[in-house]
Amino acid sequence: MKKLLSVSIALIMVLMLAACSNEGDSGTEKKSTSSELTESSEAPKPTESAESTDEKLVIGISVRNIENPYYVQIYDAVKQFTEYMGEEKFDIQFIACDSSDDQQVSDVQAMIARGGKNTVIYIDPNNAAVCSSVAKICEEAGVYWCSVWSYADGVYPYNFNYYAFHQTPGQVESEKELCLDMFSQFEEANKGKILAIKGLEGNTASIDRFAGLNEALKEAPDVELLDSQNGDWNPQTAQTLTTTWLNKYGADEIDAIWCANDEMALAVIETLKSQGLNGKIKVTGFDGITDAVNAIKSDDMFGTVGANPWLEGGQGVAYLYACWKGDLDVTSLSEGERCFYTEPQILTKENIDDFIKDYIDNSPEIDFDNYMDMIYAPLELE
Amino acid sequence: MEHTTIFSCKNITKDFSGMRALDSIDMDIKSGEIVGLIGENGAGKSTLLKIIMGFQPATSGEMYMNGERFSPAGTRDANYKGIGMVYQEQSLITNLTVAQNIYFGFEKKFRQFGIGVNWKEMNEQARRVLAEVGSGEIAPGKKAGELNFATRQMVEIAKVLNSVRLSNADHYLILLDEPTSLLNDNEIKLLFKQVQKLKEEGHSIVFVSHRLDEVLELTDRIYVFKDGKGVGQVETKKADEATLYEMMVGRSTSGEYFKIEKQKEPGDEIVLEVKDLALKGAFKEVSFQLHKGEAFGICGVVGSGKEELCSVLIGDDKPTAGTIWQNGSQRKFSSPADALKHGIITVPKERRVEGIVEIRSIGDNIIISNLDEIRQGCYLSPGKIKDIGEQWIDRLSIKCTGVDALVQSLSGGNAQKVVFARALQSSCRILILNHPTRGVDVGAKEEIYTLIREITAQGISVIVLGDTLDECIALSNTVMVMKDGFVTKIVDAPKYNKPDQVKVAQFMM
Amino acid sequence: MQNSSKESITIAEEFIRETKKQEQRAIIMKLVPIVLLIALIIIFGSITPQFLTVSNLYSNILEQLSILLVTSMGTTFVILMGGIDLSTEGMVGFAGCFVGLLVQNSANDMNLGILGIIITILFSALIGAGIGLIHTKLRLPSFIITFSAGYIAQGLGVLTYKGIPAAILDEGIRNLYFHKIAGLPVLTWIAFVVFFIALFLEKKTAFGRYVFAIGDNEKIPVMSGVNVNKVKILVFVWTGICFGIAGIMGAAKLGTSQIYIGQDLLFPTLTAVVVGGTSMSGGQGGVVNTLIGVLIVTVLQNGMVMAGVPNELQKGVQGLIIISVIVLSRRRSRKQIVK
Amino acid sequence: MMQLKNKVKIKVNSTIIGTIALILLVGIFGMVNSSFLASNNIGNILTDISPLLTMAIGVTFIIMIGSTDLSIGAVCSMSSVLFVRYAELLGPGAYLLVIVFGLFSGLIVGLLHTQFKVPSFIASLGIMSVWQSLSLVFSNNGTIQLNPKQWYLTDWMGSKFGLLPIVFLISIIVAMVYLFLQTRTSFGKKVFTIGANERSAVMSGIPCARTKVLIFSLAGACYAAAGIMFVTKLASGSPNLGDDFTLLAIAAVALGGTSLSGGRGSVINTLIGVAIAMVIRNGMTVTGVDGFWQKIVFGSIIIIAAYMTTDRSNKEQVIK
Repeated sequence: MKKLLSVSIALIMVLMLAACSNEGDSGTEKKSTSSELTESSEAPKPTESAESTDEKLVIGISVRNIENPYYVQIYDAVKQFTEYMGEEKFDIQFIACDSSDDQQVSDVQAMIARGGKNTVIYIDPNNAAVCSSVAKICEEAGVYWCSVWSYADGVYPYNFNYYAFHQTPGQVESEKELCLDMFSQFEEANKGKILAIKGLEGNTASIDRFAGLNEALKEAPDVELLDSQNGDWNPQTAQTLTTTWLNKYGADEIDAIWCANDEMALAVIETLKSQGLNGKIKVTGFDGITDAVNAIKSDDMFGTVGANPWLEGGQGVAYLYACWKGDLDVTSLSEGERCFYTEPQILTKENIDDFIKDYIDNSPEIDFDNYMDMIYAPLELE
Repeated sequence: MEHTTIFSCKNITKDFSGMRALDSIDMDIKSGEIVGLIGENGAGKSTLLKIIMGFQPATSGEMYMNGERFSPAGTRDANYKGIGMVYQEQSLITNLTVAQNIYFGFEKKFRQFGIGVNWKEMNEQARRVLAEVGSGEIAPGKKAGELNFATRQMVEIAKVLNSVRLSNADHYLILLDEPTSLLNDNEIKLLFKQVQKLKEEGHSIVFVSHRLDEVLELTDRIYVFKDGKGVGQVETKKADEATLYEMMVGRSTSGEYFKIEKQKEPGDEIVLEVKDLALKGAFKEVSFQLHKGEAFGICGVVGSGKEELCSVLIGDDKPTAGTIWQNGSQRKFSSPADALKHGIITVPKERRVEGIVEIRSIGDNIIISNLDEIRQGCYLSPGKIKDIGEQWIDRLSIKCTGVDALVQSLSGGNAQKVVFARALQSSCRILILNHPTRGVDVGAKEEIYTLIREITAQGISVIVLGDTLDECIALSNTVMVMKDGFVTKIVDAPKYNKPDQVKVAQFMM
Repeated sequence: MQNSSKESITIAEEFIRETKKQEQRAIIMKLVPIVLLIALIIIFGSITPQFLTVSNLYSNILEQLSILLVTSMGTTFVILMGGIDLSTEGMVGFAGCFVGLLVQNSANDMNLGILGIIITILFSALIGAGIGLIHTKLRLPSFIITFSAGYIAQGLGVLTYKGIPAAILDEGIRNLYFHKIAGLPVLTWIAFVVFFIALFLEKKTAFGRYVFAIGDNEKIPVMSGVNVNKVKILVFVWTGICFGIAGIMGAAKLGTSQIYIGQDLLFPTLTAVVVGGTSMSGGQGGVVNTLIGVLIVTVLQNGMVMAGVPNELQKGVQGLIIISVIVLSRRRSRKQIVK
Repeated sequence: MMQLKNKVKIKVNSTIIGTIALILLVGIFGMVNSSFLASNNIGNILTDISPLLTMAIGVTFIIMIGSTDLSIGAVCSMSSVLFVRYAELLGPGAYLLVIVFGLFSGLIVGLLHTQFKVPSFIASLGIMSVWQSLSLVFSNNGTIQLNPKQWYLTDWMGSKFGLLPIVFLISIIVAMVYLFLQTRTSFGKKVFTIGANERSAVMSGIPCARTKVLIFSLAGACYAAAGIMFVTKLASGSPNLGDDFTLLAIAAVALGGTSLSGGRGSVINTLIGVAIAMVIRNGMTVTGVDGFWQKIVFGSIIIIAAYMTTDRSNKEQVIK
């Protein structure tokens, strides 16, 4: 009996909370949600701009894992933007979903709950599919958002009012370019044997990047992919795989080891170092984190695809800000302006010094006013 | 030799959250004497022992060991003062060797390069210690789990002796709590020899047992407890079972102790027939018939195979040969649950381990064997459970605060009644009583005997494995004697012509 | 009487024979893990000859198992005690991050060298002690406390570098991985040192016996006046030390200090301990069993890659093998209670 | 006798304390950021709670009999994949398929556990990895999206009934059914008896093996249901979306005060445990706890909450 009683307590409590938090809730759910929102945080309709109120704009950044330098650089870029605009107006929330779709969607909901309409969301989907749920949520809440790297099939920005834009440096394309570049530099050009360490099984980023490699392989028929395994984004696993492979195939059989991201690539290099093979076997990664850049400089690593976090983060958020502020009406934009490539940066020995000069030694100047510059080429969504 | 008082306690009182468990107990123990400590369950015997061993402090009163004030902080402390205890439930760690058990907690003695332990040395020492208690044949390197109960008991004693030896007191005090409950007669004899030996060495022993005959045989002096009070002490020479019983229970023992006059003649209908039943390594060629309303006693020493026979009859073990028949049809029980379907259930031997469910309420404990009958559809009404529970509580006069009381709060006797209540509630036709009165105080025993008579009167057949021989004979209409896995004799035990214990016993030994 | 006594011998004989049989069966079952290990080696060897090369069996596999071996050595004791430790990934990851900041590195100008290593181990031990204290004093189940501790340690680890992992420049540490003795990196030898320490603790010390006693039946050591709580805390301290060492080894291997060092270590560790024959309910097994368990797990992972088992199937195969080991290596008496 | 009175008192407390802890948390978060209490955020929390709650409820009985189950997450992922993959083919039949799969998975674990005496920990660990592999096979190594044509299958669950999301109502119904089983059926009695003293349960003629298998199967069905709930939320099925929830679910049960050694506990406690865990998670984000600190805060609060809720009344009881 007591138990039954206390469960009802628990339930009543929850209901109570729900009730007290929105008096005069009426009409169908969708409408009421948004209307309450405007109540609970007095933000006027986006069109008549936000300066009139002292309400802060919540900039929500949802990424895969916080441990990754690439994301930290995005965070910095967004910080720069807020400094540029005047910090007190903003409230940055930077959250990792630890490779869990569910967590990521929950985070987005929570962030919207926090800022109401005064929220913009910058999301690097853990899996492409996440975008479809986020699109739904943001459309209902009337919150502008953008996706980076991957998008969900059938869910395209120009079909929505609040899905501001999708930007990507083009994982497949740039990965392909990098690989071809590498193949051409084998002792015997475009002929050799390589191994591939993928990311987490079933993860979109991993799949796309691997796809890039395969594209390249199609064009270089003499390059043989001996084996490909999952590194689960885990450097340790990458090392284990490497030692195993070195035994299975023998060092001189292997021309290159392809990795789905830089952490794993760097780990592989460490293993190669321990066997004095660094530089002899070419290694590629993805993301262009600082350590990778240094590794390229010191010839331990062949190359990586440097996304441009400053552009993506800084100008991306500027873009969203404009949408929220009402300066920009996305619906009036062309498809090419809402789904586009950002400039890919394929980093190899050749261009590494310039990159270091521009991005490592002195952090780049981001032009927040002409955010549309970030558009490198329109992206055709099939 | 002159007998100095080595231990004494002055008006020890112990309260448990308002309830008085011990009421100003006085006790003096001289060196080189064996003191018996008897009383019904809940009379306060174990509480006193616990206080002496320092498990719990007394609420008031003092204790003195070898003349000086004694208030132990814990077992170890008591040991250092020269007091050791052999516990009722065995306290050996089964996956450690004998030696490691004996020196458990005293490994420091065998320190080797800093933190290591020299097991060889320890084994040597252990062998010596075991030899002293006349069990030199026990291999110190053997895992305690591989020993039988009797041997373990000896190791226990060796362990205790060893730990008290640390105190440099010239005389020790050893507390034996129900040491014989798991031993057969030979083993008991052996144990008693050891105790006598200790006595001759001038050490003192406190001997706690439910078996008055043992107490009378072994002790010099007997303290009798009742409801937490000392109701007096008697020189063993001057005492006999009757007087002791009277002191304990407060009423005089009667010839009808076993309620023999209530014994009914069994019907002719055969409810269970066993033909050439065998379990490899346990018993062979066992055949008998059980009639309606019959009380069928099985006697035999530990290892005679009677225990195993029971576990086969209730489906807990599968027979390796032979057949079981019930009203003309053969049965192969796959599990106790299956046996219960055919109306066979047991009151198991190890009450706490396989009988009661301590952390559940009395009500739940009583109904669990009978769920399918009392539920309506899939609904099980708490009210119904309550009713059934209360019925049994006052039918068996179980002392408790209510049906919702947890069984762990009951005394041994009352807990046992709960187990009986469960068995009877299951509306069984055959009830297998495995030591139904083990660890049950005299008062409760009598009630259980009465109960058994009533059960048989209702036409339920009962198989009894008695805690003692006389109990078994007295309760049964028929007695089957087993020895080394074979049935050596089946004798009738009619109401007024019970077979002589000695005669029965000779078929056991 | 005559005949019965004659037959009684046969019963007695029967009994002895039965017990003998059971003992033999028990011995055989004890051997199952090692038999399986050998079987695996043969199978993989027949599939891919490279598997049987010395360089693979010796330098490769022994190197690959080193970190797992160390973590398992820690967890074994907790499980022997009947508890469980879920903090593995967090603790190892934390230690890896922590040591990176103490030795010469790219993030700050600390350069304590060997001292940094010692501090890290001590600190891990300290966390272990903390876990033990909470477990014993607040009487929280080891499951929940280590579960949370894992989270906290992980958080602390990430906090040490806020996303930009420090590169470890300290030669000393790096050489644990680069410098080889008899064809094996130093850290593998360290792993074996840890193993022998664990073996010593288990077999040769009172501490080891107490752990077994607690696992068997905690009430008895309490009754015999042993300070059970102290033992429990010490066990978690030992576990902390092991995780600390594992973390340092991971850092040495990666050359950067990041939380990944602990990733995907929990279940392999538990699997290794259990497959080796240490029972989750405590009191049975030991570090030698765990060593075999670790070997099985490592050989499986290595072998399946060697044999080119499809990626997605590898886990499944592993799972089935685990189950079958346990099925084969368990005595199944009717009355036995299994949780 | 007294001691027993205390116990009854404590039992009530552990539940009520849990509720208080929950209210406290909600209060704190509410104070830090009022929008935490905004009805749509409450909606979020309730939606987030639902899958975890369903899983935790399922595993509660398993923990009550002193066993454990590590296959939670894997079954959940596998179900999501199965559902999405066969939604087109079977339509509503997909629900049936997934639930049957859940029952089946539980059945295997149960049989391994009871018939071959494999400890539940290992049996479920093995089965876990099997499902992990198969879900990868069925999803062709990737997340598979629910074709918008099939959204109708799950949309009704996503919608709200008054303030309460339908998914939440479903999980609450599951909880209520379990509560009924626990308190008002012979099945519940058997569960508790087995958990409290399995040997006694055997001797008093309870069919332990059958009961256990049933418990595991039901639990499996619960995990599968949770899998569908994820599909509702993510409109996709993924071979590793459940992984993080295995330990979280068990922890939530323990957090509620159900003893991991079996015999003690309640579905109610699980309800509270889950609520606490999820409120912390959501609250931290809504109140803007820095991402770098969230894990630390989460872990610490769990310990505190666990300390508050665990029933420590019985000093004799051995804590492992």
